[in-house]
Amino acid sequence: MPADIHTFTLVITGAPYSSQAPETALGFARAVLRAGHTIDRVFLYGEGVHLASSLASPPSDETNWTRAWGDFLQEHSVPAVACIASALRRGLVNESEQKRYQLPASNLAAPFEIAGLGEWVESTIKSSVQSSRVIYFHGGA
Amino acid sequence: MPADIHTFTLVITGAPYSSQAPETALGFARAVLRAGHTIDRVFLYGEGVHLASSLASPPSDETNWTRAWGDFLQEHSVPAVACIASALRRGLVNESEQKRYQLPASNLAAPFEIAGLGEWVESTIKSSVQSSRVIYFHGGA
Amino acid sequence: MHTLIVIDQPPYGSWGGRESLDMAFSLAAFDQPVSLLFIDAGVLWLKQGQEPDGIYQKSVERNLAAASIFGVEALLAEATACHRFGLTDNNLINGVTRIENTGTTLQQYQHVVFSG
Amino acid sequence: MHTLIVIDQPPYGSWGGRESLDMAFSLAAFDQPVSLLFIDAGVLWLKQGQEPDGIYQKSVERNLAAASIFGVEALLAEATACHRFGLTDNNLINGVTRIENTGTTLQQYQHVVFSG
Amino acid sequence: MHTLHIVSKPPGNTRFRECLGMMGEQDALLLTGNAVTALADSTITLPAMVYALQEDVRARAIDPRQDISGQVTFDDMVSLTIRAQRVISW
Amino acid sequence: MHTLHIVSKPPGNTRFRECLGMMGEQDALLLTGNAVTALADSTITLPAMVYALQEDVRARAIDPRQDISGQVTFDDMVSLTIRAQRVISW
Repeated sequence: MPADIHTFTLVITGAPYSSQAPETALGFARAVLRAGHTIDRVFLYGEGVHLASSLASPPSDETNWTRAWGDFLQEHSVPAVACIASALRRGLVNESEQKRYQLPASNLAAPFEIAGLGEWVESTIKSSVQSSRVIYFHGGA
Repeated sequence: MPADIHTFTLVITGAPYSSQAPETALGFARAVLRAGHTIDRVFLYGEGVHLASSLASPPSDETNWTRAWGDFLQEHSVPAVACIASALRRGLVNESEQKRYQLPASNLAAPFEIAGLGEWVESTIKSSVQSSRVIYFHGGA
Repeated sequence: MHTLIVIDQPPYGSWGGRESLDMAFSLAAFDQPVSLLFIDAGVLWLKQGQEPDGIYQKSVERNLAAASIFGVEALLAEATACHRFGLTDNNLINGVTRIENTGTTLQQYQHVVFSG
Repeated sequence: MHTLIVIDQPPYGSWGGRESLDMAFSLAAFDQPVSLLFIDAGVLWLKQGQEPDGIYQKSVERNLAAASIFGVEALLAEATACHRFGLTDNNLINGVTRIENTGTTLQQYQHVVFSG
Repeated sequence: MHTLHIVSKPPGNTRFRECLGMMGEQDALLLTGNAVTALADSTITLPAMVYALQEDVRARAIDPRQDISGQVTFDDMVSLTIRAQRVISW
Repeated sequence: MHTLHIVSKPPGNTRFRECLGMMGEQDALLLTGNAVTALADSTITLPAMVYALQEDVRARAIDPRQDISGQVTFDDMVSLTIRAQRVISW
């Protein structure tokens, strides 16, 4: 990898329809790839996990941020992970958590996945290299 | 109804696991009934709609606020309504909205229902009577 | 009974202001008297020339400019906040009344509401 | 690379502080150097005698008192904020280092993180 | 008491400062949640009539100031909302 | 530039004030979301190196001050995060 190619991890902690964090992060993510850099992972934490909800149905004249992010992630094969502890508290579960906790449904949108903070720790460790960056997108309230 | 009996509407705008609003509101609601007053309706607005999620699964040593509120509402036959516009944006839907928007699941916990702001307007109109109160419980961030 | 709905956050960064407008328009739709009060950075909702296409949101400027048509009785703005954010007769949307003493204004409404 | 996690909100009113602790403990579990910095009203996390049973939450005081056992290198607290909220040697939990200049402290860490 | 002002946000929040700035002389303040930290904040001047939810004060190990009106239970809070001519939540 | 500080909260938020108070002299500030309203806020003194996301400035019809470093695109933002020795989001 040439020295001027950088690897980014994006951490989103603000929810859509409550904060601009998912929008700002997506604009940034597109610019990262446009410049030829790579995104190794998007990590949703705290309120940010709501971005991965398959049930969000904003009015037709508002952006569906789950879909906009999902399309971007799939098109560019970027993995995105919601923190399991944040997700379970806030009612965001995949099929395996649905079974484990005997819940009536699951609502995790593809291609988002659920995993532990270890994924974030891994990105943090990697970012000690000069060509690596972890950038946080917080809510704006 | 004797003059000293009051009717309360509670509006919750803060989400569980992000704010204390559902906890403060429940403590207040219990005290309202203890004093012999009545609660005509609980209205969830904005972030507050997350309280009605059937999928919230906090760690076993944390309170499940959806369940605590659900038990209270059922025991005392108090109706609780999540604002439809807030709920749809934030991925909180019942079976009829699931069908209408062709969503993969529904996640509204019983006995919560989904309805429009008209329910809140109705409570507001009623509160012009001296024996009626609308009390708001906001997040604390 | 007149309701005063208060907005104290800038537009677009959170949804609280939009949900305040929804409350105001709902009251108006049921013929209930309602006014909006903008304080602190909330006065920026009232500035002309907002162009939120680039952040993929709808402008609220048109909704506010049409507030009186929808039945909202008054758009009130804290005068000191307007001064602080450079809002003048030249760049405020139409129909805004600037008020000097928000505390006195607050006293005049039986029902004062923040959306969150 | 040493991570500094900053907490600036009081305990119990929101979950941000707990989620900051989770981050710190996760880094420590993977043997990554991490410290916690409490500023502004966040210093109240460090006060002895917290009893959150009545609001149906778990005390964070014990977690913080055990932070060094979990591998968190330091609990740092802004001295002026401690003074402002009446935190002294007598009511701070054990193992807290008060710092005078948070700006200088911030300069020393490559990775500075808020949980939200 | 004319108006009961209920505040749940900490004293550094703009909402808290707006509330203090707009309160009338006959009004009372009720601190809930993170707002109870105002009792321990030496930079905040509170009005004459101040109440704070007891469980929130205990949770945060706040030493109440001697000069405030007192800690209240949820039962007291219900009474306050009834005694007040109007209630504003900030 | 040593550190790039990214702020998304409005200037009345304690986080914004904490950031201003802890910035070093070699640091730059990038305003995003509601933080861009600081450009229009006559009570805020901004540091020498200030950038603001163009789309957020336009959304809110903010007239940028003459003395600031300028409006930036997301492409510029990526460059700034790479040029900086470290990035802190507030």
